[in-house]
Amino acid sequence: MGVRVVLADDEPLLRAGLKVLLEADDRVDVVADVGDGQKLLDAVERHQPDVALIDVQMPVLDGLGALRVLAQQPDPPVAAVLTTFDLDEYVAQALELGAQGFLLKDAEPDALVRAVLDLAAGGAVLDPRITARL
Amino acid sequence: ESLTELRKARESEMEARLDNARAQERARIAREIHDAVGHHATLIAVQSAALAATTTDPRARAIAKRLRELAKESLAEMRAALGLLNADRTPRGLIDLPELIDRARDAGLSVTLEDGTNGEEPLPPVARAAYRVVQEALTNAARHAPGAEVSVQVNRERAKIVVTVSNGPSVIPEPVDRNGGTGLEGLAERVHSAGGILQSGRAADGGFVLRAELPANPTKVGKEQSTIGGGGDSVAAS
Amino acid sequence: ESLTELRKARESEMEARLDNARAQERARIAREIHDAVGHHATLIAVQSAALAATTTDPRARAIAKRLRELAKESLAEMRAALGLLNADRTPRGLIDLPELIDRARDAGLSVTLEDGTNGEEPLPPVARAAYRVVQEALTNAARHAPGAEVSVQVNRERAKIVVTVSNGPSVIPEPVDRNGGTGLEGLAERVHSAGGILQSGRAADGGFVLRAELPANPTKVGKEQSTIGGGGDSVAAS
Ligand SMILES: Nc1ncnc2c1ncn2[C@@H]1O[C@H](COP(=O)(O)OP(=O)(O)OP(=O)(O)O)[C@@H](O)[C@H]1O
Ligand SMILES: Nc1ncnc2c1ncn2[C@@H]1O[C@H](COP(=O)(O)OP(=O)(O)OP(=O)(O)O)[C@@H](O)[C@H]1O
Ligand SMILES: [K+]
Ligand SMILES: [Mg+2]
Ligand SMILES: [Mg+2]
Ligand SMILES: [Mg+2]
Repeated sequence: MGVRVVLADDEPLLRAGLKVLLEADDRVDVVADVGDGQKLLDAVERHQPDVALIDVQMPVLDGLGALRVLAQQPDPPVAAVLTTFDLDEYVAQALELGAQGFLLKDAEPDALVRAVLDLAAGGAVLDPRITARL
Repeated sequence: ESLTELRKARESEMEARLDNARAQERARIAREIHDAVGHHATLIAVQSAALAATTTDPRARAIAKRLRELAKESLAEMRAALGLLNADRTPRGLIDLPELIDRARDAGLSVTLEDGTNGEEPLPPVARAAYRVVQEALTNAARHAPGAEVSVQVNRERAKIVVTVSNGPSVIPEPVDRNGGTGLEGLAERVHSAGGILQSGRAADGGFVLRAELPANPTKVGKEQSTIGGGGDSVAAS
Repeated sequence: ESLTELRKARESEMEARLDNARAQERARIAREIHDAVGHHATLIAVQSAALAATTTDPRARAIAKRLRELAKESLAEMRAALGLLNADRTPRGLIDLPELIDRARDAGLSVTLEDGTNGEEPLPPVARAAYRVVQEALTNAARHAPGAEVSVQVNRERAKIVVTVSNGPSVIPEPVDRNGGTGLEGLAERVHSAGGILQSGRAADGGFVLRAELPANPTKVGKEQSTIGGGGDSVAAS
């Protein structure tokens, strides 16, 4: 069994696409994909994933809000934030809230897989296009 | 001397404040349109990657990869415009025309290129303007004259670079005119600020012609321009 | 005196140049986004239509159709975003409060402003909500408490921005209560959706108080971050 991932993004097409890309690799299992932060918290409780990939802008509870809750849990999954644009304030805030990674949604498939594996192994992951600026 | 120095100091402070105002405006817009503008391009990038990874049809896979490249490039350009990432390779010029045209061909356009510039690249603002002229013309041809033959010509005429893109009449009945977007308007501004002029219009045969005359040796014009416009404006003109 | 005037003139010239720099930056971004999205989305639309028409893989066909829809939608989305960018910049945040208050003064209101935020602008939804709070409060004061002194305070309290607008009792007999319009109600919704709360009510002295608590949000974090980042990313620093 591979690294267990929960995926949260309010755009179903995007979730479906990312899921296909991640599942194509044997070392990754997407155990749940959900459309808002509250459902993410539910899915985390139910599935106890290793890694959570979390969109910033979502209804009900947004990504930063979900991170905030996860940070207070005893044994949370390693979390990384997914975005379209790398706005500084989101990167900074997500990292401050305990996110271990920050990924652009158009990252290459192998980079996505590698990011998930690295996160599960305890590493921090920033899209190189973002790291370049920090 | 100290007066001159004072003036210089004041000018450079002014420059700094103008730069800062521009930077703040970029940041504000970036926040404002955050996911909105990149949303569809992101979806296309992810979906086409998924398609490429799963389809059994090798031709579909090849096209899906191209679609992904287009979507990613469009995201990269948006990010660069918003000042968000290292502006990778956004400064574009005549040297990038063959690639631009190849991609249009991949998409099914029928395009020819004649480049009479001997590979001499004008300064960046002019080169970029020339690139954008061809880009918008190809976009317009694909959209407003589907199926038509497109010819791109770049020539040096004394102190000018002349870019002409023409297409014949559409072989497919012209789709309803959505009475004009902003493409040619924005392009005209861009060409002007690079020191050139833009003309466009229907051709006698029912086709369309877009023609830009740009200064081949833009250093002088660029400088004049920026004196008139006030120092910091040369950036905005790029 | 003439020195003061000179300074004033210089300041207003500076303001004008800053405004101009911002406007040019908006226009530049609008053009770049037009070109980036317009061109790529058009090619994607054309190519995915071709793919849908020719592939032997039924799943690929379905996805190709969706990609085409996405590409077309992204053009529409882009137009909407450009409309926003090209529109005259609508008042958006704390930075616009002095102007709003000046206009109220011009209209005869007696208003004071205390701004304790050090010019730190919260994110757009919060900034806009704060602006609207003051705007509605001034309108209400003018309408329901003519002649009263109005005080506007904006303060940062830890993670919150607190906007308080209060007015004393009307010096003119209060006009008949039209038992409530919808201004405060709509405002409360706006404040909620920006993550805050709105309170309003009569003050002990017969005046009126409107108070909004809004999340101060991550701007500050962004600033710290960008100081670390430094480098060429002036945007980050804003
Ligand atoms: N190659 C062409 N063939 C036929 N008509 C054209 C061609 N190029 C432009 N036009 C006409 O000129 C109009 C203005 O073009 P412009 O590029 O400014 O806007 P657009 O392409 O409709 O929208 P936008 O560029 O803002 O996405 C078009 O709407 C179309 O009617
Ligand atoms: N500054 C004020 N001084 C005295 N009364 C006020 C003040 N602000 C609001 N009120 C009272 O609260 C009521 C509700 O205010 P609200 O802004 O919701 O409606 P409105 O101003 O009457 O109409 P509108 O829908 O145009 O805003 C007012 O009708 C008025 O009685
Ligand atoms: K798998
Ligand atoms: Mg989202
Ligand atoms: Mg156009
Ligand atoms: Mg009112």
